[in-house]
Amino acid sequence: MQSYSRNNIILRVNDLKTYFFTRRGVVKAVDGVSFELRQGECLCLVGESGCGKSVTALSILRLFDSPPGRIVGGTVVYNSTDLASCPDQELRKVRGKEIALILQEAQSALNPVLTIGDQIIEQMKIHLPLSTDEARFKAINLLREMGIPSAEDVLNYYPHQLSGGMKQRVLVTMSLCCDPKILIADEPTTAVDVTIKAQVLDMFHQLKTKRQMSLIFITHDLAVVAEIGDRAVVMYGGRDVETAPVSEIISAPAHPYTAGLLECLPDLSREMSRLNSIPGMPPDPSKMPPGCTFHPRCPKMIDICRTQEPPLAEISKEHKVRCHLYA
Amino acid sequence: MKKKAAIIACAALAVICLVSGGVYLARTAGVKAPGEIKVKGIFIEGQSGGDAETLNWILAADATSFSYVGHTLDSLATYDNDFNIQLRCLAKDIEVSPDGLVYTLTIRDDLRWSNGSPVTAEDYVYTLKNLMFSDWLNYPYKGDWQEEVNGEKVFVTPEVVNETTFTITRKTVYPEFVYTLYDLTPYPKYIAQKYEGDAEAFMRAPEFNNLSYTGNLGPYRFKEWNRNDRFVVERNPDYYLGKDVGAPYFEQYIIKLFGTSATRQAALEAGDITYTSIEPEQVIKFKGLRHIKVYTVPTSGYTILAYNQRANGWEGLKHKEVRQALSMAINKYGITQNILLGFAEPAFSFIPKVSPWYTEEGIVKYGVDALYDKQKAAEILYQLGYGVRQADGSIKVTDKDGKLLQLVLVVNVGSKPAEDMAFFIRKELLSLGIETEIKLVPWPTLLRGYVMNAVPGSKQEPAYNNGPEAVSQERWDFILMGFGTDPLAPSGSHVFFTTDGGLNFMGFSNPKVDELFARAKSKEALDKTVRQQVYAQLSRLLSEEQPVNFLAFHRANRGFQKNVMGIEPGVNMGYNYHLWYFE
Amino acid sequence: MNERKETAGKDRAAFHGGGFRLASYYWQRMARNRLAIFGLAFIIFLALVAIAGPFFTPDPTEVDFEAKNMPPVGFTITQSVYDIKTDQFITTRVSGTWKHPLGTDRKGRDMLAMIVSGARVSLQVGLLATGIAIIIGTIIGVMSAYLGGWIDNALMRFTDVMMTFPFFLLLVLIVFIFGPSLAFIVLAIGLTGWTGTARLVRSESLSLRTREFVMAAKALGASDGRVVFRHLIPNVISLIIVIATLSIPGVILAEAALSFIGLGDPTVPSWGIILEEGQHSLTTAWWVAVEPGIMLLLTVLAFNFLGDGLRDAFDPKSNV
Amino acid sequence: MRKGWLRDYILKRLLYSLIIAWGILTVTFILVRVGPSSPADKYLANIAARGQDPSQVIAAIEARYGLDKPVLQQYGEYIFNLLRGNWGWSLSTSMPVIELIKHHWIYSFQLILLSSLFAAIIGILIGIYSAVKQYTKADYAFTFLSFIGISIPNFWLGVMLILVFSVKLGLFKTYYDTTLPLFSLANLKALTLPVITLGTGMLAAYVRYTRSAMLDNLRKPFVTTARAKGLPEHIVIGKHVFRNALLPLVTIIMFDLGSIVFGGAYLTEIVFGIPGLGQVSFNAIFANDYPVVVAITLIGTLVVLLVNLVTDIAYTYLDPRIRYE
Repeated sequence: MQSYSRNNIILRVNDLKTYFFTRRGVVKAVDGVSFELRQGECLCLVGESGCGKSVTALSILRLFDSPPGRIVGGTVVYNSTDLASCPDQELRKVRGKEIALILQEAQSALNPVLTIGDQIIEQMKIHLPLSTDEARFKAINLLREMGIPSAEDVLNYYPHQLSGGMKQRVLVTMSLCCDPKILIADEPTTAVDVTIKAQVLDMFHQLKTKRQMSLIFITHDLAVVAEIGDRAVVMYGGRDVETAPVSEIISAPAHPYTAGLLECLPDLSREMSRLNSIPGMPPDPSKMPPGCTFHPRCPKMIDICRTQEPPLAEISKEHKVRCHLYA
Repeated sequence: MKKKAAIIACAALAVICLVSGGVYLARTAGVKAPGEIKVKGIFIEGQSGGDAETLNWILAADATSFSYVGHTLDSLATYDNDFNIQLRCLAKDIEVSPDGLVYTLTIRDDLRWSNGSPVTAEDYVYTLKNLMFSDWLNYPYKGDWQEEVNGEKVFVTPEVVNETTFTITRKTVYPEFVYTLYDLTPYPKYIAQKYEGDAEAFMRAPEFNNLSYTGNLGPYRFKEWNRNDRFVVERNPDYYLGKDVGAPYFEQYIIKLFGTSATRQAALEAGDITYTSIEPEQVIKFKGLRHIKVYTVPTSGYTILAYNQRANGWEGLKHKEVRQALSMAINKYGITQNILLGFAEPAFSFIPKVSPWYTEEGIVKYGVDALYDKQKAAEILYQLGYGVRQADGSIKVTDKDGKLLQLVLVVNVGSKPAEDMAFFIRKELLSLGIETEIKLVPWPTLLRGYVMNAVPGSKQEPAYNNGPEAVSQERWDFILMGFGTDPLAPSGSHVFFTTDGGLNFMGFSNPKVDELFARAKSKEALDKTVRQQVYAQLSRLLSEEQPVNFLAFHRANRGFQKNVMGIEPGVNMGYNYHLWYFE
Repeated sequence: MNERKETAGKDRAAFHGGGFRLASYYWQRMARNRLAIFGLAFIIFLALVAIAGPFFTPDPTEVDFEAKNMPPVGFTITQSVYDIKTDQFITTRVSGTWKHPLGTDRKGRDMLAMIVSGARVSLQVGLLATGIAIIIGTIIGVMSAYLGGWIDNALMRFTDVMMTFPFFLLLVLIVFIFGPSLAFIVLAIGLTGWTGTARLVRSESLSLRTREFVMAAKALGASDGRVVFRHLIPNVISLIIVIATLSIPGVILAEAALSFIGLGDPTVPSWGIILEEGQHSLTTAWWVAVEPGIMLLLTVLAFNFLGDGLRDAFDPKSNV
Repeated sequence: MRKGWLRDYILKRLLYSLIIAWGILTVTFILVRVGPSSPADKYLANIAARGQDPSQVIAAIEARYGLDKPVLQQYGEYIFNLLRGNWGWSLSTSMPVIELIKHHWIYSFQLILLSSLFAAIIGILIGIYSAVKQYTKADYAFTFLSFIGISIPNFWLGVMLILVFSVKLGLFKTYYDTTLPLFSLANLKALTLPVITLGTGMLAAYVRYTRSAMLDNLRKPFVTTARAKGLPEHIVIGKHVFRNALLPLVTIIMFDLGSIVFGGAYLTEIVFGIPGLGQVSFNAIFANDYPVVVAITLIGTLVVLLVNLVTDIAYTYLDPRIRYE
């Protein structure tokens, strides 16, 4: 495991708050999330669905639907620019060029009525000083690199002519074609079956090692985290509840929620009669419980949890947790 | 269909007369002498009654078709606003033999077809004999040229005398046949011969459909006919009547068609067209416009309320007294003032005021002044047994058995004034206690269902008068419709009022009326004073008999742009239209 | 339009049983759409006026030529009658009175009474013709989907032919040939306007036919009739309600258009007929054309609002 | 992508269209010829005026037009002539039907084309704007206006426009002037009011369709992907979203065309006095001119069928997922 210094932090998210103002009320999808991404590392955002990890990813590039969504607080600093507040034009220069995003639904993340080639090349022509032919050449090379056979033909294909795994690769190709520094991948392993899942993870692993890219990997699956992640941010109810190197998360989870998540993992070494799960339901983001948002489900709940938000506690320099138990 | 006017008789005739030219030199003060008038401008007439059907006029059914053709082809003669005969293709007036059977017609010798050949008597005789009287062409109005001899219908006999003279010989006397003759127009024999016997080819003949044969016979020549849009004729410099004075003075004459009367009148107001007719409601507005001149002129059209005297009408209508009482209950001034806004006069008999044959003396004026009296009407009906006296002393008109009287009034849909009149009449009758159901029906339905009749159970083809026993398919008591009397030849109205008249659909029968109409068509009527007396008697008799309730004679309003000069307002104001010009 | 509805239908919950709860659920969804509520309110108001109005207004066929072309309250116009003898106009100034709050037409009929009875006619035309079209369309659609095979094929080909037929031309042709009576106009519109419904109902039923509860009912030995009436039809009803609501304005406008070209039933004062009359006297008595025109506009608008709101309420995809 | 199957499909569809057209031809023929009215009706009044026997004259007239033969024989002859390219003779306008159509189609065509362009361009732009600015004041305003647009009877609108712009303000002629050269500014100006009259309803409908089709696609993941790539907003909306919204839009626009050609266009032609095919065909109905009625219905049907076919083919290019069997 590498060691990190403060200097190679390339993205810093600080107290980010993204609210959705709907007719039914304010949905606090992301309500104060802070983390930093370091050069060349793979940072995992973990949590159940609805915990705000996808919105966090989208918030980095301000890609959530607006209206009703709005960033109401916090900063996203990249290259000394605050992406949360910079003008759209500047943000567009970052999108795809510096920071790339791969969406969750590979099936529908590609435009069904445009060819693969068109969708890859249009991006390069905006960000890079390339002619169409050069862009095309680069796209073919990239596709090959991603292990797509007969890449020239694929450029003329439409998304519906590709298999699920192929689409995933095309999406990755698309995100890489402008050589971004950061790649954000939202649940890239969710929709694919087990054999392909391994391939996909391998692909991301190679990106990290070969291209020295910084990855933000969003998943609900701690097993995936264990396999690919360097550090992890565990999210619950729109907040980061625990941040730590992956090894520590797995071996010594501090937050009761993280511990609960870990217990849900099927342990193949043991013969299990049933899968564990955390009792209760994730909270409705428009009606967050007061105090610690996890308290209604927390097995170690104490009185203060009902009323006061837990502060960020530092267990070690690399391990932070938001829980009254450590305050 | 919807705009088809309800005026039956003479519709075709009247329009032809309106547009034919005339030898008339403007004498009104301020009007320029012919030599000073410059040819300029385009005259646009707005119409909204639908397009013509064909320029091949012998096949036409509608008045519009005849009016289109009339711009390029003069008839033998027309008449002015005072019904003086104005010669057109005739060199001199028609001569009638003392026995009233032989008509001698002499046409001008300077009439030319388009190929330069002269129009001859032979062309006229050919048109009559080989086209209008023929079996193959089925000229629909051949009946105008037939007379009844020994119970059979035979054609009159045309004969060529020389290049410019021909005669027409009848076997029976009909003093007013001469007016049928005045309307005659010829087909060129040299072209028509090619198509003789082949109705299909004749129908499609390009020469006839493009009016390319008309030579110098009309003030204008055919230029273009864009269906449902415009009919364009251009100045004919060779026009036999205009050559000497440089007439006509318009470069083109255009008939522009509009979808609605509203847009048509709007076009006049905006100055987009030169002339159109104005509806009563709009007159005051147009009279107030600086650039428009509106002429209010009499017409020979009138509206009647026919009383069904056949077996399927209310039995009471067979009695003269009942008809008189009903006519007495309907206020004619209410119709002329409230509905037609003053652009009409009450009618009392069948000859219009504009006709030279009109006599006011002795006419019974039902529906106005003393003879508009609902109480008296109710009294008369009560006396006849049609009514009951109510508790308050008033009379409620009922059927003989005291039951509520429910009558049916039929009117054709599309004519707003006629519709209004129907409602007005219903209201008048309601105050007597009579309920009236108004049936608004399309024109063909009115004719087929209500007007045409046949003897029940017989194999008769429905006709307009199939004898006294015949009845129409549908029950009716009143029909409101437009009628017309030819102001020059009122004897034509015998079809309505004589017992076996072809259009006596209401089943009216009066031996005295039959006799008077027979006299009007007899040899003695060749003497105009005799005819005048006969018509005076007829007018009186019909005004008293009330075979129908004559309601109102209409006035028309014709709006022109003010810079049109040379117009002589009157019943037939278009007769000299080839002398009109732009200031 | 078909395409979108077809997919929309697939997610729709089956709702036989618990109908009331569902109805109130849909009502809540729709109630959020203010325009739809306005539409519904206006239609209810109109229906009340059509039903009860005639008891409070004078007889709309009552003519009074003494009081013709009276302007609405608050307006004053000049009327004129021509005097033949003097060639002058006798003009009078006429102001609107509360006896005829909306004025009178050229026959002196009370415009308010005419508008009220016109509401009745137009609503009747709209509802009846749409009803006929919907019933035919539903029967053909459900039969086609349920029976399948050559019957489906034949019915759909027939629908194609009818659909391709220029609707308004066919309407004019039929009404011209058979005469302009209101009953016939209603029938003609109904008999020609069912094709869209048939198509939509068919595709909706097709997707329902393979759904679990229908399969289950069939497996339990339910008769064809039972399956159709207990399971298929209740489940396409929301679709039918939407189609019906959105077709009514078209029908009302079709009747008005027929009247405009002179093919309306002249004995029944529908708004179309009044409007047609009024457009002849636009410059002298504008209110005769303007009033039914506005009513026509508002009614069509209300139905469109309501139909749109209903569609959104029934459509689970829409995020009201 | 090769589309060999497309040729077979087109052939099949053409054949199918012909069958539908034949069906409609037959229905129209039966309707026109079996109805109680006759081309001889127009003579009734004038015959009456002359007090003549109507049945004789009517028989003679019907014989002239060949209407006295059995209907089946008339039908057979009509079809036979049609197959030889002979569309018959118009009884009410006295010219060959084919000539009549040749003269008048352009008036309808230019009106419909310009109205469609006007409505499509403006309607789609407003629709896109409204969808992108969903739930803003502008969106509400456009939505409300578009509701009014689809609810306003177009014949009524036409009369009002004439009253205001032609009569009161004098900006336009009160009628359409057919003498203007086809490709001229004057002609374009003359068509302004008719195009607005016919186009308003279409425009409003297109606003609604476009807005809803755009909204259907605006929240799709591929749009986020496009934005994530750093594409400028006009490319995201104009290319990625609109291309997808175009599919339902094209269906609806083409589907509406039939009713516009024979409904709204006719009423507009009446109001503005444009002598297009709509007027011709409806006048023919009123005049019992059956060769024209049947011919124009047939041509209208063929146009609609052809448009449908073109739409289907265009689809295969707009949406690569579609493949017809």
